[in-house]
Amino acid sequence: MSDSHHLDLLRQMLRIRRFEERCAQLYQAEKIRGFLHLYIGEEGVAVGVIGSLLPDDAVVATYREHGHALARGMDPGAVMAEMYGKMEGCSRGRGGSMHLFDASRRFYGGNAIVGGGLPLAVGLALADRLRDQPRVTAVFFGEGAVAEGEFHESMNLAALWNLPVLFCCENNLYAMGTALERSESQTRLTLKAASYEMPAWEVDGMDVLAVEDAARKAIESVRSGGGPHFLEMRTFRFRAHSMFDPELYRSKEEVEVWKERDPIELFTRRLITDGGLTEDDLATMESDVAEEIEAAVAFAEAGTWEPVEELTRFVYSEVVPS
Amino acid sequence: MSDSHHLDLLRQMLRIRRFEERCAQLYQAEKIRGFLHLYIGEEGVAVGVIGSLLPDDAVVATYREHGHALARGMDPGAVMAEMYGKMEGCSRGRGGSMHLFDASRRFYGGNAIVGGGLPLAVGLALADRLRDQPRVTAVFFGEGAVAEGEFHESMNLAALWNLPVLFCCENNLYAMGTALERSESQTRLTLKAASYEMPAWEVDGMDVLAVEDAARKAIESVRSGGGPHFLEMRTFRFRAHSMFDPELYRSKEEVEVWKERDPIELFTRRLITDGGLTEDDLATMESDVAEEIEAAVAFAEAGTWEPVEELTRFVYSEVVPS
Amino acid sequence: MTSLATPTRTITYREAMRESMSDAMRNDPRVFLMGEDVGRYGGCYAVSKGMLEEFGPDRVRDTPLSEAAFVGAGIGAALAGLRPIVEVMTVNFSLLALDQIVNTAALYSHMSGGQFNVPIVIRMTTGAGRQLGAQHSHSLEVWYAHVPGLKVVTPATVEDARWMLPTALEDPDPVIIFEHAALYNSEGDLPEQGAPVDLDRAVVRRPGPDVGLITYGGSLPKTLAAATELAEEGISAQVLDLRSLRPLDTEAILTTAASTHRIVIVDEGWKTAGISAEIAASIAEGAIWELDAPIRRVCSVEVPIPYARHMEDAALPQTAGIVAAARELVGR
Amino acid sequence: MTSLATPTRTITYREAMRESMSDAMRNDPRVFLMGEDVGRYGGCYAVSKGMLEEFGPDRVRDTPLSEAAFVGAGIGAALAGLRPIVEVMTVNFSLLALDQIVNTAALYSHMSGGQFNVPIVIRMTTGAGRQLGAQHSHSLEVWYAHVPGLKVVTPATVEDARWMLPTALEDPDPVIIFEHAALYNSEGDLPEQGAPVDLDRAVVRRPGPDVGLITYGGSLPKTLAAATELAEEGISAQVLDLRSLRPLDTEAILTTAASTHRIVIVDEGWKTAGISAEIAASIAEGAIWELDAPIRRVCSVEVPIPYARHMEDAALPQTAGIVAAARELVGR
Ligand SMILES: Cc1ncc(C[n+]2csc(CCOP(=O)(O)OP(=O)(O)O)c2C)c(N)n1
Ligand SMILES: Cc1ncc(C[n+]2csc(CCOP(=O)(O)OP(=O)(O)O)c2C)c(N)n1
Ligand SMILES: [Mg+2]
Ligand SMILES: [Mg+2]
Repeated sequence: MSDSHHLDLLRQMLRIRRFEERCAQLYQAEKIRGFLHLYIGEEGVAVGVIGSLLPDDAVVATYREHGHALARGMDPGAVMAEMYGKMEGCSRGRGGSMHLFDASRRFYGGNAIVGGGLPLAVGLALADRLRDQPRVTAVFFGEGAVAEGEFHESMNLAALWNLPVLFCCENNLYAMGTALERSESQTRLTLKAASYEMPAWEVDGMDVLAVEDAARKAIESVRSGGGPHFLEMRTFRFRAHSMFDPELYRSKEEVEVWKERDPIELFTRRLITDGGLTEDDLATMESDVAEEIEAAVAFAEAGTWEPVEELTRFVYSEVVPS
Repeated sequence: MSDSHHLDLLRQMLRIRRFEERCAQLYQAEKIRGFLHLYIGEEGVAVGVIGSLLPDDAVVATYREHGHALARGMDPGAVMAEMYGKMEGCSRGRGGSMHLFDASRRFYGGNAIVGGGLPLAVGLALADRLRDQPRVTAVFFGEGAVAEGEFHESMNLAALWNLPVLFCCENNLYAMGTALERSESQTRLTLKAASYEMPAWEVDGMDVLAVEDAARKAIESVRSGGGPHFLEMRTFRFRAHSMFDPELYRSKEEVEVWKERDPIELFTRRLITDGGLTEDDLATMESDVAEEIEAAVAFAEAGTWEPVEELTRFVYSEVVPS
Repeated sequence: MTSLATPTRTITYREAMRESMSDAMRNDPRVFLMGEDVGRYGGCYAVSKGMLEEFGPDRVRDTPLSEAAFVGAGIGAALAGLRPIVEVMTVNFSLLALDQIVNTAALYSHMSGGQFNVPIVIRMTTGAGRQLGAQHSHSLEVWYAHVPGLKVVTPATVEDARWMLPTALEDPDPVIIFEHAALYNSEGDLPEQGAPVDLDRAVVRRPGPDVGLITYGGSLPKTLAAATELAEEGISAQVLDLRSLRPLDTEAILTTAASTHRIVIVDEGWKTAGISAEIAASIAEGAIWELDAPIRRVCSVEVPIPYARHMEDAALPQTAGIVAAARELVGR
Repeated sequence: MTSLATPTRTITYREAMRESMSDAMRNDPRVFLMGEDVGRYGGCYAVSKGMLEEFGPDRVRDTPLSEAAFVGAGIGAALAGLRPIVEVMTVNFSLLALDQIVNTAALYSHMSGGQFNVPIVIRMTTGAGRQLGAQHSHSLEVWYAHVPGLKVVTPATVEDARWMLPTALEDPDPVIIFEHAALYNSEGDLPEQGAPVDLDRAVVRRPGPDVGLITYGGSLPKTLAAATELAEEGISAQVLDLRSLRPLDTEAILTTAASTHRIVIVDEGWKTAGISAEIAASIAEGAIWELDAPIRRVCSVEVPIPYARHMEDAALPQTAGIVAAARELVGR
């Protein structure tokens, strides 16, 4: 793997991190409202997986999806404008943080129902299967979703029909305040996949290269007809569940221990040690990213409010596709 | 195990068989209406499991539950009257074949939603757990239910909370016309249980002694705090799914092969060979059973129709329990 | 010596539905059918019988018992450009798929600012009357009719059974088709040369100035029978078949109210907060001064539907009850 | 020198609800609370904060994300004689538990000929107004209000938040409590000596002869604000708080209609086939000749609720819209 590719991975993670740090500020400033779920600490997962997809593949994500949207190449300005509720937002301001969409990149959202995106992903893959298109659908979900019936039904359907789905479980150990061991009787999640005869690997989600490596192998297998695969990415969210969460359910120490495995810091140190990155490079990267984000904020600020008269548009489609 | 116990097992199976054969006739005669799902071929399962429960244990069954009701000691007259729609029926004629109930025997029905009884069973067991009552809840369901989300959520909850539930999967290989291999990507159903860290055994459902043996061990473990257990009973329904099913999806040969493993014939032959049963005993047993069933039919025939004025009773409870 | 009358043929509702699906699948490779036992079993109500043989297991796709997942998969396939017909065996089991239908199918277009649309058709059997007991006898059309983003139709004639589906498949948005189980065996004459019909207009099935009977779906035959009985007594009833519950054809409802001044609404759903309430409300909003009598609703009694025949009959709307309500309104 | 006025204290809706639950759990060992994040997290809306510490994890039971199973487990525990309070985080997720609520809880008593009863209380947050987007802003109370076997209440005041629950727990049948998210922070005065209140009667929150405003739950504050505005213009509006959606207090509705002759119904649910329709229908059936003007409904616009503040505001009923509708009816 080339150095430039490594730098790109780092840049992607950094963009997400800085973007979300800015989101948190903007939430305090009441520019962003509603629920805001930060991905900080988990960036390696979205970057490693989504970077390994082809442009024509599909992505289905959750309400914690800023990282996925950016990794998929969505314009940070359009994403930020969405969170501002502006018409220039990627969902016209109607979705907000939890409902980012981009049809042109086959980014199917942004789903605020835990587990709700999984059946959808199965259907996208079914369509590819029926049309013999060698495309992959990557669906992201938290470990909390594993307790939902929709997860199991979807796993079975995908495996039974040998559909090209990549199930990406982001195991950050908590579902809101519920720790995995209070949510699953068997916490080795790959065993769930095994019970559907689906190949499943445990991956260090704090190591972007490990994620990328696993994702590439899995995606290749999925694409070439190997059926669905399941990746359990072990990671951690450094911040609260949402902006309303007082984090009563875990200790500061637990968070601190995980922060020592910050995917961005780890990877930065590694690149510096390996000589692929200098402190100067990093500074440049940071300032590039900062610039991009400020541009996104400026874009959102300059955005306009959708006229109220348009409220009833798009409840039903305006154009009948042929 | 005593001879008399063996004879009793045989008698229980025979009662169910003859009862249902009579039901089929009464359906043709339009005395029974609605859906009628026969258990013929699967009697060893209900008899082996339910015979191993204590009176204070609970049973939750499906729409294919005549066998379970009879095995639980419900009066065949009340069951038959129910299918006639008479007020003397075990559910006052309101339930019909799919909704047999008996509070006095903790028989919680009769549920026509595939998988619908499973959460209920978890709740019954939770109540026992919270009150420290050493009771067991046995819940029956077909292998088709294993694809339902409610199955998985219930398995996880029971295992996570270590609840006294015995999960009894009646794997008769078909869910209506859908064969197991077209319903599950992984047909070894005990692996589902394993993915919840729940002990699970495969049992020959055509051998009532094997069922009984497994049930006793499992029930003992469940009752003594060993948490939920899962039994996969391999069996076969000899008749159509319901009275409307033309059985397009399987061959006569397949059914014939399974009929050679008829649990009643197998067990009869075994008892005769072992000397525990003579042809005469059998004839007496048959005529006792026939008499009991004719009495049940006569009871149903003599039953009365609930007055239409009572239609709105019991939508809400009539007595406020303290 | 050609006949001037349009040539017709007699066909059952079930056959009409099957022909409609098969035809759509022959004409459009994007169309496929998916649901529990639609294939090898031939469909729980034998609607899709024989279709597996013609179209193969990829396009007549048996699913496991997983209502949420296969309905959701239909939504995904529709998003990806296919035209799935998803059969949920009955409305009773659709409760397990409601999350997908409401939170995904109905919302995706609006929530994404119009980027996506979900051209799915979901068919389900509805209704009571066959002694199937409380869990198998729901009529929950009204729940779906409440939800923006969905369209809800209730074919009650063989013509609608035959010709609503192609329109539904052309529709870019989710369409729910409710088929009342009691209609499958009903027969009717179908013109040899049919064409797709609209999904949003009510139709007067029988004209008459004395009283308006507004209904849909499985209650249409009972309501027409009531009109026939009323005619024998000299009361000429108008029968309006709603056909679509979302959108509701409010204009047609108001026209019936304005032309008959007396309205009986017949609906197998429970009365409280049923679709009958919406019909009454539209009239109370839009044509209240036209009424010469209070609105009457003939609905199911508010009980879970019992098994015993006589009790079930008593729970459901029946012709006699419709006749009595109409008679009362016209003061006889 | 004792005061004759009943001593009161100021309390939030959230605190009232919490006090109510804690009190019930102290008084009755059969009562327990179960749901997602009710324990360690303290409740998604902080309603149960601190309760885990007092009652321990057995009685303040965190559940996995398994709405169908834990609601069904609550039903089972109720059948077995306990008194579970099951919290479904929001009505949006209750779609995943509907099968259990409708096909089990609501039917078991009738279907078993009265052998069983299900004394469960299910609480859920409902409503929009916090920019949570389409999937988190439903108001589906009407669906539940349609189902025989259920009771549905909508506490809108701190008193009802405090005192409806004990009555619900005494009730032998399933009771659904809808708590509008916008109410949790609202404050009110609670008499020091309170007592359980009924679950089935509407209450006139403000008397007035000129126009009747009928509402419930989260729309009550907006409606009272509208009445205040109207009073400034010399229009004296009566505000009826339904409190219970099943049973509906039809008598009170008809009394309001008969005493004001002009009715505006305010409901955050979508208009078509909403609970507003049932209220209008009852009036059209029972008090039509009392009306001096057509019934007006002020409901949510029939769109998925959008995120952007101005669009969400435009989608929901607002005080200005209520005032305008009332004004129009009285001809100003
Ligand atoms: C069906 C459903 N139930 C409950 C919620 C409320 N909720 C939102 S996020 C969340 C936790 C999900 O945890 P997990 O799946 O692990 O994802 P994470 O937030 O950790 O990324 C819960 C309970 C929801 N959105 N949907
Ligand atoms: C949720 C739900 N979906 C579909 C049905 C229709 N249905 C009734 S029985 C059945 C097959 C169930 O098969 P299985 O669980 O294996 O039990 P078996 O009938 O073989 O005993 C189906 C599909 C139903 N009753 N409930
Ligand atoms: Mg998590
Ligand atoms: Mg089976």
